[in-house]
Amino acid sequence: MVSMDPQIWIAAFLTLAATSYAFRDNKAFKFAENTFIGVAAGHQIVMGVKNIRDYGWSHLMQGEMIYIVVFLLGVMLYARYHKEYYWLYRYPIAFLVGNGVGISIRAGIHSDFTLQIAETASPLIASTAMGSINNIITFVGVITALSHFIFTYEGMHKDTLGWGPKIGRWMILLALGASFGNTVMTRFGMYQGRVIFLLREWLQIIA
Amino acid sequence: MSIWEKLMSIPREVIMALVFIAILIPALNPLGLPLMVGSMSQAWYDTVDNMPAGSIVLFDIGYGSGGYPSLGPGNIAAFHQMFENDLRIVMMATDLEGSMMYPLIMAGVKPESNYGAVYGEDYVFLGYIAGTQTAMAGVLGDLHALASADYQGTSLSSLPLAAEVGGAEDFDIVAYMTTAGGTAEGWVYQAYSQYDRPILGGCLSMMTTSIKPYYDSGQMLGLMDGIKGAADLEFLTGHAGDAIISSDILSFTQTLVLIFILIGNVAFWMQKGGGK
Amino acid sequence: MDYRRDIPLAITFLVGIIAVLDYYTTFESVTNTFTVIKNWGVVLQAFALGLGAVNLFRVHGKRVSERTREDWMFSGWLLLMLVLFVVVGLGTGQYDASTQYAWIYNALYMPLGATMYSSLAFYMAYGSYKVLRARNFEAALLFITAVLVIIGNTPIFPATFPVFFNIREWIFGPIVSGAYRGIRIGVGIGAVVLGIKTLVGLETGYLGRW
Amino acid sequence: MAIQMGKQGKIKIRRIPGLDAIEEIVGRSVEMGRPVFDIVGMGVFTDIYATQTIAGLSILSYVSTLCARLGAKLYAPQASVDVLPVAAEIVSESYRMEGKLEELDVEEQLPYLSGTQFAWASGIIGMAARLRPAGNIMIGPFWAESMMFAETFDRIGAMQIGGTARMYQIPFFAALCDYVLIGEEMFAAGAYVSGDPQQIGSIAAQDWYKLAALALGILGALLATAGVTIIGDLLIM
Repeated sequence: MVSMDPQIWIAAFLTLAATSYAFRDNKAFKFAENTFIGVAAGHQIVMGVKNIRDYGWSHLMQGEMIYIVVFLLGVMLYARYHKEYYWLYRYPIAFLVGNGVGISIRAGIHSDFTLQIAETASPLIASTAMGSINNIITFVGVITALSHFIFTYEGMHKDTLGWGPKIGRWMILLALGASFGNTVMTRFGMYQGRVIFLLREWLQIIA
Repeated sequence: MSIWEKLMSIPREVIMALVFIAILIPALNPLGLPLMVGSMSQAWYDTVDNMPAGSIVLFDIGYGSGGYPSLGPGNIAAFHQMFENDLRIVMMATDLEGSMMYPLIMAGVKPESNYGAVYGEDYVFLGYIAGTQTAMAGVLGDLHALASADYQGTSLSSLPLAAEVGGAEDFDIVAYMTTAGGTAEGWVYQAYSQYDRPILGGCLSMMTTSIKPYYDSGQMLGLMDGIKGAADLEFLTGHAGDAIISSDILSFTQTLVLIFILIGNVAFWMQKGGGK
Repeated sequence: MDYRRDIPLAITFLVGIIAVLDYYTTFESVTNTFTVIKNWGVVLQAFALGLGAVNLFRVHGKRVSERTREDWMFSGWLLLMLVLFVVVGLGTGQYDASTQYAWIYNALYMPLGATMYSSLAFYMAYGSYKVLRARNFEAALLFITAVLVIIGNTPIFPATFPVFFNIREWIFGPIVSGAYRGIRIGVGIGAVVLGIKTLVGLETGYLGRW
Repeated sequence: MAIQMGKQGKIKIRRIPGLDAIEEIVGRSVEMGRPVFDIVGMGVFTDIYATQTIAGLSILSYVSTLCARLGAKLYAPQASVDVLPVAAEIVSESYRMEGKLEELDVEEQLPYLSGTQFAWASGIIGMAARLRPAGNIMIGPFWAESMMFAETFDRIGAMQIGGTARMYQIPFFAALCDYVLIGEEMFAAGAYVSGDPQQIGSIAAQDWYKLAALALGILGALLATAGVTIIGDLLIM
C-alpha cells in the first residue's frame, strides 16, 4: 500500500528527478538541481549561525571580551563584495589559511613522509615465501612509483635507471585499475540505497 | 552496419534501463548469498571486540546525505557492536550534515531499548563543529575550552560522560566515517600523529586505495571499505541491515557491468581486427 | 609596508608558525595560545559558511531582477528554498535539532544529496561499456586490475569461486599498497612544500585579486 | 633555497611526455579542420585546489600559443567568474604574441557556462556535441563530471589528454583518455611550460625530498632484511 506521507512523496519525486539526468538533461532535473543548491546554502547558514552561537557567543556571555575581535574578523569576511574595501576580507582569510595550513602540514610530514618511509624500510624476507614475494612487490611498487615522480633529475630517465619510472608508471596504472573497480562499487552501493527507499518507504512493496 | 558496430552502439537509454532492472530484481527478492569478510573489516571488528568495557570512543559522523546510502548502514553496525561491548561514545560531526544523520542512525540502533544505554552517561552528541581539522584539534586539545553545550544545548557539565572527558588522553580510540578525503587524512594527522590515539576509519570504497597507506603503516587499526565493509561488519556483528541487501544488488548490477565491458571490448577488437 | 598585503601575510605566517610550534614543542604558553587560535578558527569558519549564500544572492538575485534569461524562475525558486531553510532553521531556536527542520531536511535535502552523485552509477555502467577498453598496453594494465576487482566485489563470484576473493585481497595488498604509498608520499610532500611557500608568503593565490 | 636555484636557471625539468601528446592533438585538429577544447575545470583561486587551476592555466597558455601558431580553433569554456578574466587574458596574450589577435573571439571561444557542477557538465556536453572537436585537453581539478566529459568526447572521436591531482578522479582519466598526466606530472608540466622559476624551484624542492625518501627506503629495506632496523626505528621515533 503506497505511503500517504507527503514527505515521502516529495523525496520520491526528487529522487526520480535527480536520476533523470543520467538519461537526458531535462527540466525536472534543472528543478532538482536548483532546489539542491538553494537548500544546501540555506543549511550552511543555519549551521553557521548555530556554531557562531555555541562556540563564539557563549564565550562572550561568559565575559571573554577578546571574542569581540573574532566577531569583527568574521564580519570582515563579507567586505569581499565591497567595491573599495574588499581587501579587508584578507585579514580573516589570512588567519584561516595560516591556521589551516599550519595544522595540516605539521603532522603531514610525520604521517605522509617519515612513517611511510619507515614502513618501506622494513625487512623484505618474511616467514612465508608468499609473504616475501608480496613484500618485494610492494617494495618495488613504492620505489618505482616514487621515481616516476622525479622531474628535475635528468639521470633518472636515462638507460638502466630509466626502467624505474617506466615500471613505476605501470605499477601506478595497475593500482588505478583497482581504484576504478572500487569506484564502480561505490556508485552502485550508493544508488541501491535510493531504490530501496523507493520500494520500501514509498511504494512499500518490500519489507 | 556489421554486427560488431551494432554491438558497439547500443543506445544509452537501453543500457540505463538494463541497469535499473538489474537493481530492481534483487531488491524485490534478495538471494541471501554467503559473504566473504575482508581482512580490513575483520581488523575493525577485532579491535572493537578487544576493547575493555567502559572504554571511551570519540566517533566522528563525517558524512551527510551524499554518503548515507553506503556509510549509514556501516555506522549503524559499528554502533551496535560498540554498545553491545558497553563502550561509551562521544559523538561529533565534522560534516555539515552530520547532525542530520545522527537521528537517522539512532533510529537504526535504538541504544536505549536494545542496550539500556542512557544519553549523557553512555553516549553524548556534540553536534556539528565547523573547521574540519580545526574542530578535531579543538576537541582533542581541550574540549571544555571549546564547547560548553551538547547539540541540544544541554550544558556539558550536567552530562557525566562529557564532564569526564577533557581531551585526547581521555579517549581510548578515535573512529570516523566520512566521504571526504580531507577528513580521513585529518584524523590521522590530528589524532594519531599529534596525540598517538589509535584510529578506526570508514570511507567510500573509491577512497580506500588512497587511505590504505595509513592502514599499512599502522596509523589506522581498521578500515571499513564502503558498502562492502559495512556488509562485512553487519555479518560479523549479526545485525543484518541494508548493507547485506546491497550485496545482492551489487551481484546483479556489477555482473551486468562486466558483461558490458566484455561486449564493448570484444566488439572493439573484432571490428578493429578486420571484422570490417 | 602595504597594510593591504603585508599584514595579512604576517598573520598567515604568525598563526602558521604557532600551529607548527604547538606540534613540535610542549611550551605551556604556545599550547594555550594555539588553543585560543583553534577556537577562534572554528568561529571564523562558521562565519565563512555564509559566503556561499551571499554569492548565490548576487548571481541569482540579478537574474530574477533582470528576468532576461528564460530560466530566471529557477533562480527565484533556488533563493526561495534557501530562505525556507534559513527561516525554519533559525525560527524554532533549536536549529538543526527541531522536528520541523528534520522534516524539511528529510523531504528535500536528503533525497537530492543521496541521489545527485549516486545516479552516476548509470554513467559508470555506460562509460565502462563504451570506453573502458584495453586499447593499448597502458590501458590494458588498468583494465586487468579493474576487471579483477569488479569481479572480486561482485559477491556472487567469490561466493562460488573463492579464488576471486583472494585475487581481490591480493591486489589490494602489494599492488595497491606499493604504488599508492609512492603516490601518498608524493602528494604529502607536495602539500608540505606548498604549505611552507604559503606560510612564508611565496604562494599568495589565496588572497585573491589585488 | 630551491627557488633561488630556479631563478638562476640551474634547474631543468625533464620533458613531460604529456606535452608531446598536446602537440599531437593540436596538429591533428588542424589536419581535420575541427576545433580543440581545453578545459581547466571548476576550480577557483581561493580553494585548496588553486594550484591545480594555476597549473591548468599554464597549460592553457601553452595550448593557446600552439593553436594560434598552427591555426587551430581553440575553445576553453569557463566555470568560475574569478578564473574567466585570467584565462581570457592568458589566451589573448598568446594570440597577440603570435600576431593572430584578430582571429580570437574571446566571447565565443571562452564562454562562461555555469558555476554549478551538473549545469557546467551539461553545458560542456552540449558544446562538444555541437562543435565536434578533434581534440580535448582536460588539465586541472576535476570532480565526478570527469567521467561524463571523457565519455562524451570519446563518443565524438576526439583524442584526449586528462590530468588532475584529485586522487579519486585520476582512475577515470587513466581509463578513458588516450594519455593521462598522473597527479604531480601535471604540476611539472605546468612548471615546464610556464618556465616560472618559483614553480620550477618548488618542483625541485619536492624532488629532493623524494630522492631522500628513495635513498632511505632502499637502504632501510636492505639493512632491515639483514636484521639491522636502525633506519626504520629512527624514523618512527
